[in-house]
Amino acid sequence: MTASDMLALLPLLLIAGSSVAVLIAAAVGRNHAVAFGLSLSGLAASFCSVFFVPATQVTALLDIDGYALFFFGLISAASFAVALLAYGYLRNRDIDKEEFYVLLLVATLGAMILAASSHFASFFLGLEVLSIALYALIAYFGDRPLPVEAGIKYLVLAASSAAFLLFGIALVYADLGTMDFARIEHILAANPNPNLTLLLPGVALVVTGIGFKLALVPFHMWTPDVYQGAPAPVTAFVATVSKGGMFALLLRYFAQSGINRFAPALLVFTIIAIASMLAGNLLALLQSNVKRILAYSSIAHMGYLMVALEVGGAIGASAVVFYLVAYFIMTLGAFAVVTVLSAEHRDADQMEDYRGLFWRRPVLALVFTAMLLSLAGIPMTAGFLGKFYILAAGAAAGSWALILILVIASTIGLFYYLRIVVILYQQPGDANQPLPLRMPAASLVLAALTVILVWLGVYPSWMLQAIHTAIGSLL
Amino acid sequence: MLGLLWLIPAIPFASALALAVLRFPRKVVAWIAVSSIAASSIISLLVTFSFLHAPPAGNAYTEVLWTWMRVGDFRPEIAFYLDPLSLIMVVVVAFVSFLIHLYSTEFMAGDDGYSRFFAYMNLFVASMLTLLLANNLLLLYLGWEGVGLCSYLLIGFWYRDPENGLAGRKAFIVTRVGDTAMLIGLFLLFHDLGTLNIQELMQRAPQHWHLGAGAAVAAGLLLLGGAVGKSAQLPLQTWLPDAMAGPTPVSALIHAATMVTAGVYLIARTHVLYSLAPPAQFAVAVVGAATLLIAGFSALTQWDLKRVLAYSTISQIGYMFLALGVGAWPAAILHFMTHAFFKALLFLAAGVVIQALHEEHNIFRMGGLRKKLPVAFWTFLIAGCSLAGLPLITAGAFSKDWILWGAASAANGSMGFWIVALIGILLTSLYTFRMIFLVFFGEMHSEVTKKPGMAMLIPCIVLAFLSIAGGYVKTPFAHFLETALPWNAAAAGAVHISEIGSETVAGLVFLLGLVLAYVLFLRSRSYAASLTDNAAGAALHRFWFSDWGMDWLYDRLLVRPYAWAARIDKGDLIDGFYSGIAELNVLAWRVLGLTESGRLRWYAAGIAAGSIIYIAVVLFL
Amino acid sequence: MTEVPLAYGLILGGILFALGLAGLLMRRNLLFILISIEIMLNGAGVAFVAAGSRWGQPDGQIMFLFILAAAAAEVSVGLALLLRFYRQRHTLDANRANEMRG
Amino acid sequence: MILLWLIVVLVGGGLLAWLAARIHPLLCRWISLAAVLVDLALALFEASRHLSSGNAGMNTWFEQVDWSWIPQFGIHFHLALDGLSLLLVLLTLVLGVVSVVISWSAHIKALGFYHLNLLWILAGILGVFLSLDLFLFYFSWELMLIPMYFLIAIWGGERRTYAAVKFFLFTQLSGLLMLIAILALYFAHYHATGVYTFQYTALLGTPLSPHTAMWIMLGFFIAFAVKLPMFPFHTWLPDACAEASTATNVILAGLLATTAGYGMIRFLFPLFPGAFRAFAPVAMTLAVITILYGAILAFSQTNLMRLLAYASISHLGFVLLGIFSGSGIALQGAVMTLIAHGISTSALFIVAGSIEDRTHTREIGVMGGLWDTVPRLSGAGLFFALASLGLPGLGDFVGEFLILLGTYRAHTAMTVVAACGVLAATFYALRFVQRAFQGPNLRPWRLPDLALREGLTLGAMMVVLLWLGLYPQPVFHTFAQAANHLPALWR
Repeated sequence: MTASDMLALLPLLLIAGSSVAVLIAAAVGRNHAVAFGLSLSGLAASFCSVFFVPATQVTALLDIDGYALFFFGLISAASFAVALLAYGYLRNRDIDKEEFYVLLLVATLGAMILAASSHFASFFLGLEVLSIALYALIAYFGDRPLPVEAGIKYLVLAASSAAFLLFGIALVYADLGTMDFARIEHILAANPNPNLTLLLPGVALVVTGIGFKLALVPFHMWTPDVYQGAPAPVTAFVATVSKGGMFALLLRYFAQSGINRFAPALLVFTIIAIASMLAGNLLALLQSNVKRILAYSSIAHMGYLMVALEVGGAIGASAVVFYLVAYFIMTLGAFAVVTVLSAEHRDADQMEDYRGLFWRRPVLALVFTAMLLSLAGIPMTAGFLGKFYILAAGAAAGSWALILILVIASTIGLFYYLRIVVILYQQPGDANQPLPLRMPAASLVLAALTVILVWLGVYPSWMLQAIHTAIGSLL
Repeated sequence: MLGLLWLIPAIPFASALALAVLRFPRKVVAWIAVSSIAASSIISLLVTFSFLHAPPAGNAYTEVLWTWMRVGDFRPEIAFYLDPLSLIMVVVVAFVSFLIHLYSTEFMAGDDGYSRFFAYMNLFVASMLTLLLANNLLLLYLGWEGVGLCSYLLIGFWYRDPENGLAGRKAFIVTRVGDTAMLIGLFLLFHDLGTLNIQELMQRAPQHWHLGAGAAVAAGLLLLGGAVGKSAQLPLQTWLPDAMAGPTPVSALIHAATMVTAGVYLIARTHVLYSLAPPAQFAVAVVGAATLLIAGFSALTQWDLKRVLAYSTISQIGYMFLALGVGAWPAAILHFMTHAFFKALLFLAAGVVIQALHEEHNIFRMGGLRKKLPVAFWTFLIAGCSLAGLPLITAGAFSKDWILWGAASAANGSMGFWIVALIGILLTSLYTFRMIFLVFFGEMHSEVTKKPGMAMLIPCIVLAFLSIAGGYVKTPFAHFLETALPWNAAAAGAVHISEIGSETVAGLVFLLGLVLAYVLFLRSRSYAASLTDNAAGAALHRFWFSDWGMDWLYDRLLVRPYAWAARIDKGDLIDGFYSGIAELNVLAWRVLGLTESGRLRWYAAGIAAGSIIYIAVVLFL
Repeated sequence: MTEVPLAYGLILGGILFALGLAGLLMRRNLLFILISIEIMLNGAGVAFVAAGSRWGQPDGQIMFLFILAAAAAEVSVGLALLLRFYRQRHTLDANRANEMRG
Repeated sequence: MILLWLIVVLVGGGLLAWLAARIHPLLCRWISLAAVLVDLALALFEASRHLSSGNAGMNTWFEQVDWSWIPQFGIHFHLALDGLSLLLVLLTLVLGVVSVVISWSAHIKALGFYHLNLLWILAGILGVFLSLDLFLFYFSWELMLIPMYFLIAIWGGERRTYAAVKFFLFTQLSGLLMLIAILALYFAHYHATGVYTFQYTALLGTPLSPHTAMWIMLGFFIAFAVKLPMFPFHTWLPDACAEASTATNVILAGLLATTAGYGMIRFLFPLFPGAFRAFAPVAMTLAVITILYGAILAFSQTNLMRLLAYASISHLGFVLLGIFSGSGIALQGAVMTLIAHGISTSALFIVAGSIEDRTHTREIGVMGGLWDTVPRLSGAGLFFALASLGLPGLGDFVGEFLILLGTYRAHTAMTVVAACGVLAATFYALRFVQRAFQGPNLRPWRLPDLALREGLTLGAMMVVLLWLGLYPQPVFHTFAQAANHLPALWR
């Protein structure tokens, strides 16, 4: 491990370091603001370091290339936003707050490791670091029934799916003798007719593990329960950072391990994509819980991403990454609104909580509208360009059936986004809506997210350029 | 002087616009309305003098105002075309309109829609004059629809009674059925001949089409469709009797003197086309002959004074169609003119009677008005005689005898037409005198509550004069029309019958009708009643009374199915398809929602099942 | 010592895995569910060791160590959550954890 | 640059109006009006500058703005104006002024946001008419939806949510299909030339196999057909119209349909001449069905707005017929119908809205005898109903006549059936007049007649219709210039 390796690991080290720092600070004296400040600075430093860290392969495990760095930036920025949301959310609660930041930082670290993994071992390690921190985060309000229930569900399912994943890795390893993505590709390329009886079931089991994390059909069933039970900022984290890190890994695995040369594997991906798009959107159709709607919608969004993933090539990969960026922004934005409206005793997750929001808090309502319209893929938002990109990728590959299904699914999806939007503009009822806490930091996050959302929606060139560079190192 | 031509329709139009938009006191309204038509009449007279004094080249004058549109090779103009045919029509229309407007100032005096009435009337005159003067079929169509509109508006003028509105709607829709045919005719003409300019059409048609060409026949029949709609001929005649719901001056102007003869004008205007298409021309004659009979029988059975006159109008226009159909062009135009005079007069006099009896329309409740309303009686009598064709004296006799003779001896004449026309004369005479005897003779049944004033009487007297004098111009008339409508009196018709002979027979038939009417409706009414006492007689009476059941037929065949189709699809069945898709989605939501049971082990089973399925897929597919 | 064939190792791992899975799906007690998951993880571990021995590499055994560590961490968090759960509902029946559904 | 200003003024004006509403409602209204008027003045200035010069066929486009926007995809921000766009831009702005004016005295909640949406949808529509980059076109196309959605969903009637969502779903699904088609064309062009571009001018003449061309054209067609709307995709319009407020209906029926017609003229034939011809018989059949179906359903409606919506559908069927007839005359007629229908249908909706404001009902069964109490309003209603039934001398007639005249050459039988649609228009138009204005005033209604503002608006629209009916040459002249630029135009 050389100095340049250490430098390359800087973004990871900064996160890890700040988590330790928060722990120590908490040991010295509990202070919410200090823990918050330390986490923020750690995340910010990690984000900034991305711009000057040199791209290096650090051991066989981590490939800190432009692609990984791009995701480091994205993940740390998202965690930064989650931390800002969490601050206001936690501030007035009677609970230990410092550990939240420790867990958040550790989970972020796990997601970053996933993004940089070029080896099944680091994949597993990153996954576990992420997961174990998430169990605790989800059930952070341990004295309430819903978070605990959500935590247990997530734990049991995540652990068992990890077992599937491990068994799959073991099969792949047994077949090929390596767990390094690049070498797998190498071996497969050298041997045109490999023995598939171990390899393909292995891949299928790996897909199970990945699919669980990404909430792809049929591994999706945990999603609404966990989204609903977890505190709003944590839900935002689960929806974005956790899935983003995993998708970054999936894309790398897909692009680098040469797995896409097997038609049956592609068929599985196709089935997953179609089922996720349709099931996700249909499940959300008449749902009355906003968090659950967003959960189902995230299933569908992962389905859209699978379409682009399957297309492959530079355009497919760029589409995936751009869509992920857009997905991060709009999902964070949506959960930020949920967070901002949440009261001390419960999150604002009922449809009724949003009735007539426009007449009470017009700006917030407009921001939420923008986020929802972006999720639905309407122009002027990042979500539109994301969807455009995916459709373009599909069209480039001639996958007409897939993008046709995407179009139909997203029209179904539009229905429930509009259901929320409609509620926002209805006359306020007299239902007792939760009295929201004051959260200036969260408002800041919302403002920033909205600006980026529209900026990317109208003038995405810079982001496309960045993605182009990042993808360049992947392929 | 001819340059003033455009003012003839423009002045009434401007006046209509002013009356519609601005508000004036009643006196001013009347003054504007009447003086605008007067101005048109005077200008039309000036133009006539100028035309006669110094005939323009080719005996026709065209005034182009502007190019309406220029789309590809389609370039209709807003332009007026004056030739002897349109000149005669314009003068008659303008003059009769003037008289009826004058009459209306008093007739409508008590109505709260005074200004609206005159706005519509002026608009009608403007449209009618445009129709007559148009140099292309599109502009003619504009006038054509314009008069239809005004007819609709004026029939439903007393809009508070829904019946009136329904009558107006019926009139508009039925005539529009014909108009649609005409519209298609225009497309055909433009497609084959590349223009809608009437004179160019008349020149090109013989070059492009040989005699009896299918396209020519189709064009002729389609234009005939428009003509039968507007002129209330078979099979589209059903609207005219109902149109009597409008104020009486409207019936006089639109539904007797002017608009309903537009069809006659159209066919005369495009006579070259019909000359090229003998089957179409024969259809015109058949339509005319059939209509004049059917309407004549219906007129016999009506009890409403105005409906009698309406059926009479249909029947008389049938004569004109017959004349056109057999090729006696100028006879049709002459009959148009005399008919305009005497039929307008009949309506105006009827209006006097009706108003005098406090809106009584039933001729069986009238009677003995000879003394109470002398002017009305005498003018009605003169007009009636003219209508029935009192030989030698009345204008109607001249024109009708001409048609009768033409029916036999003109280019396409035949004995059958002559006999039909003769039966028509008997019927006309019969129903005319039935009307006169029932209304003005016998006992009084109702009190006279209102005496007409001068504004109503003067037009009656003038028209009475014209109803007699109008026929004496027959020979110069034919000569004048020569360039526009060739009339070859010596044309070798199918039947050789002398003009004098035909006239004599007609005179005798007229007398027969008069005597029959006297016997049946004045001397022994009981005999007339006994005719309808038996079942067959009553059925026939009902059949004729209901216009040969045509209304009933159309109602069952067309109106009700359409309304039924519209009603069952009111909610738009297509939408059911989309609702079905929505329902399907909701169903899917429900079913999928069952999988989200909240049970941990079920979720785990999902993961296990999923991985097993995918393993199966990769291994076996 | 003769080498154990790869198939034997994998089958053993597979059986373990299947047993764990069966326990996961059949047991209602959350504690037993956690134990079943441990069995599944160990099944995977056995497969790793068998695979590693096929290629004569230490990687398989290293992975097994990773699995052990991760499993330990998971179980510790899991037990803590179980404790919370039991305090709130006075049961460890997994079917009772169904407040959220739909 | 004026083209950019056209859009910027509306977008900025909308924002300003939104902010101004917090200060004073009147200020908001005046700012909106000023923005639209300024835009109209700009457009008229453009018109005077380019039409008077009369250099038809010399320049391809009057005016252009072309900036690289997203170079990675070869997307340009490319606005351009030709005669066709100019006409429709003018129509948009005229109806824009109308819709601001008729909202003047109405009590409107969230006034600022209302005007924001009003001006932004106009901006979106202008974007559609001016875009020469297919991506930008789609962008504007979709962008129109959101303000319209809000206008229906917030300021609509009882079932506004249903109507707004239905509208959005129909247009969105069809729009996405068009996006796929655009992308397919984009890649087809790339495979043929190796250049990634969305530029309209570059994509013209992209070599496509007949099969591909047909599919891509269908993608475009369906988006336009839904927006038009064409049978059987029309069911959103009656629902939307039945719930939307007056100004919204003006835009909905008057302008959104126009964008669809514009799209067909601008894109379908020039981009896919072969597929267009092959598809024409089907499209014409659908057009004829649309004409008759709309007319029949309009006849049976009792809700005034639904009646007008179906009537509008019927009229737009003529546009479709004209465009697909392959005749230059019919195409001119289609453009004319788009404009005249925009004015007359909007005016009818204004009349209907004025009736609703006064009587608080949309059911024509409840009305009746209105002539007694509001003669001017009734007269206006009559006038526009006549325009709608195709009375010669008014704009609608000119358009529909030319369409039928041109279509006759291509397809006689269809023309005959379509001409029956003109007849059927009489049924519903007269039924409307009769039920609403005539008959006895039983209730009895005692209502205020047209105010000066309403009267002037409707009066101006009458004048425009008369002008279009009697001297439509300027319109034909303007479009003829544009027609020269549509390659291989309808011979």
